[in-house]
Amino acid sequence: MNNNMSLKFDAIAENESFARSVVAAFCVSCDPTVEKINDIKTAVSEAVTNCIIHGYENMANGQILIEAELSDDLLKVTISDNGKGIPDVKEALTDFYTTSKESDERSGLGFTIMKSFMDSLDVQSELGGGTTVTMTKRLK
Amino acid sequence: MNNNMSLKFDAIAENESFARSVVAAFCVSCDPTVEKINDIKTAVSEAVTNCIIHGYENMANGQILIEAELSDDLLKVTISDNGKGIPDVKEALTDFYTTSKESDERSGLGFTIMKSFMDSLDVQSELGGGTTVTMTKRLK
Amino acid sequence: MLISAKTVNSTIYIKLRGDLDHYKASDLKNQLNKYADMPKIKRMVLDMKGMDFMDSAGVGLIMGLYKKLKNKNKQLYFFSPSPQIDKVLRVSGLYSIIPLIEQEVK
Amino acid sequence: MLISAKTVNSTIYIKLRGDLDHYKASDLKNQLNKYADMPKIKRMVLDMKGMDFMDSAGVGLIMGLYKKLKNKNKQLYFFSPSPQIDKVLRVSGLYSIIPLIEQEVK
Ligand SMILES: Nc1ncnc2c1ncn2[C@@H]1O[C@H](COP(=O)(O)OP(=O)(O)O)[C@@H](O)[C@H]1O
Ligand SMILES: Nc1ncnc2c1ncn2[C@@H]1O[C@H](COP(=O)(O)OP(=O)(O)O)[C@@H](O)[C@H]1O
Repeated sequence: MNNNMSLKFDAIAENESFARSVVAAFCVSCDPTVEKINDIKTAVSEAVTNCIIHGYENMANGQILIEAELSDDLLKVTISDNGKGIPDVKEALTDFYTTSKESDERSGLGFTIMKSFMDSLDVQSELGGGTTVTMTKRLK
Repeated sequence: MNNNMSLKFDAIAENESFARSVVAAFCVSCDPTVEKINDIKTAVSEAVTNCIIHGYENMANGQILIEAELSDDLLKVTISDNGKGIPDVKEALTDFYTTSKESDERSGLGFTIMKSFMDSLDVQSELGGGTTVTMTKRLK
Repeated sequence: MLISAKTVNSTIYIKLRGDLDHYKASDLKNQLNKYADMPKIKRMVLDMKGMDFMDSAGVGLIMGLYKKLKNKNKQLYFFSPSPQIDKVLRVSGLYSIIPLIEQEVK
Repeated sequence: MLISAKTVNSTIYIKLRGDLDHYKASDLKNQLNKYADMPKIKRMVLDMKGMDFMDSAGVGLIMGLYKKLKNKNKQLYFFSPSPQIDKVLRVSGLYSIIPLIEQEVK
């Protein structure tokens, strides 16, 4: 089964659960296991939260774009913002690395979770231009 | 609460349930009653099905666009295709009117249901250009 | 659209489940037609208790089924539609030709 | 993020419900901090049975809670995480400082 969707929505924290449930609902047609659906929800939640708090620094006027593609039971999902971008992507991908203040209680594990819950993770970023996270997962 | 989203997806029948659950999930932040959520799901399902079977005549290469806006607990949702369009919108809105063959068992009640399940319905269409259905519903 | 059927005397009780939209309708139509053709059957009851959702594709399917049954002098009934489905059935006017029955069959 | 709490001797059992993401975290943090500050409490158990989802925002929140409790010589425990949450806790390494307990408290 081949299928495509793209979803654009306001970068507000209320939409974190909306975004992950849309991607999960999109995958349902491939009849994945509950575990795979939960892995995808978790990874999408991390990427979307990062756009909101890091990309747009909690300013409410940004938009997030999710593009998803199913082809032969392989999910490819990209999550992008037009926010401030990441100065050093390699550093950002390090376990426990975070630029948030301690009081915000970010764990620095967002990318770690995306990596371990999905089959592949790619991060493209441009300072001042935005960040695009691409992840794939085989559903069957 | 103000919120915006737009969703584009392949015009295939498998996506009918996906589309209505996305719009329902989008409304959840306003905490509407189950009845209102079901009204919205029903109306969205009718409009999306129409794009697939009438707008694109079941050809798999079309796309459907859903735009939704929540402002002060009012939902505005537009559903559009770039399909063949409706020659006479007034006629199409008539109860039981359908251009489908009898064997397809369309009831001609899609627009009737959209009208009675939502607060307002507007249909814009251009022959060869496509159809846009706009509906509103007060959630609180 | 899972389905299960049970015959009591000459009445067939059909339990529907899940969502009934245009995507699901054609499969279900074929299944229901088989039951409608069974010679011993005089009445068909659509038990909708397990159904989560139905739109006008369901109305079209049920109209077709009603006509098929009527041609053979068989009668169709609804049982236990959810509020969402009840509203679709009401708006579509189906209740005026297909009655709702009250009692459950175990 | 509904929450309910129950104290047995000097252990407080906190039942969490629903989803714990960045959006829900700040509310929950305030509630949990109140319990952590209660002088009579020596141990806190997070009963996750009713939780549907947690991401790394939950890990950050739990780390903060752990540190706060540790400063007061109090210990934190997990009870009954779902497979999804268990995986997040494993990947994050939280189990090495916060043990999982087995028995349920009625
Ligand atoms: N979309 C983004 N835009 C800008 N910076 C980002 C984005 N995503 C991640 N980052 C940067 O990468 C760092 C690591 O991200 P992550 O592993 O998810 O941890 P955390 O979100 O807990 O800080 C963040 O602290 C931030 O500096
Ligand atoms: N998106 C669309 N594109 C083209 N024609 C449409 C579209 N939506 C509706 N129509 C036309 O309007 C008629 C009535 O629609 P409706 O009330 O939903 O009934 P039904 O779908 O059962 O035919 C359809 O039969 C079709 O001719």
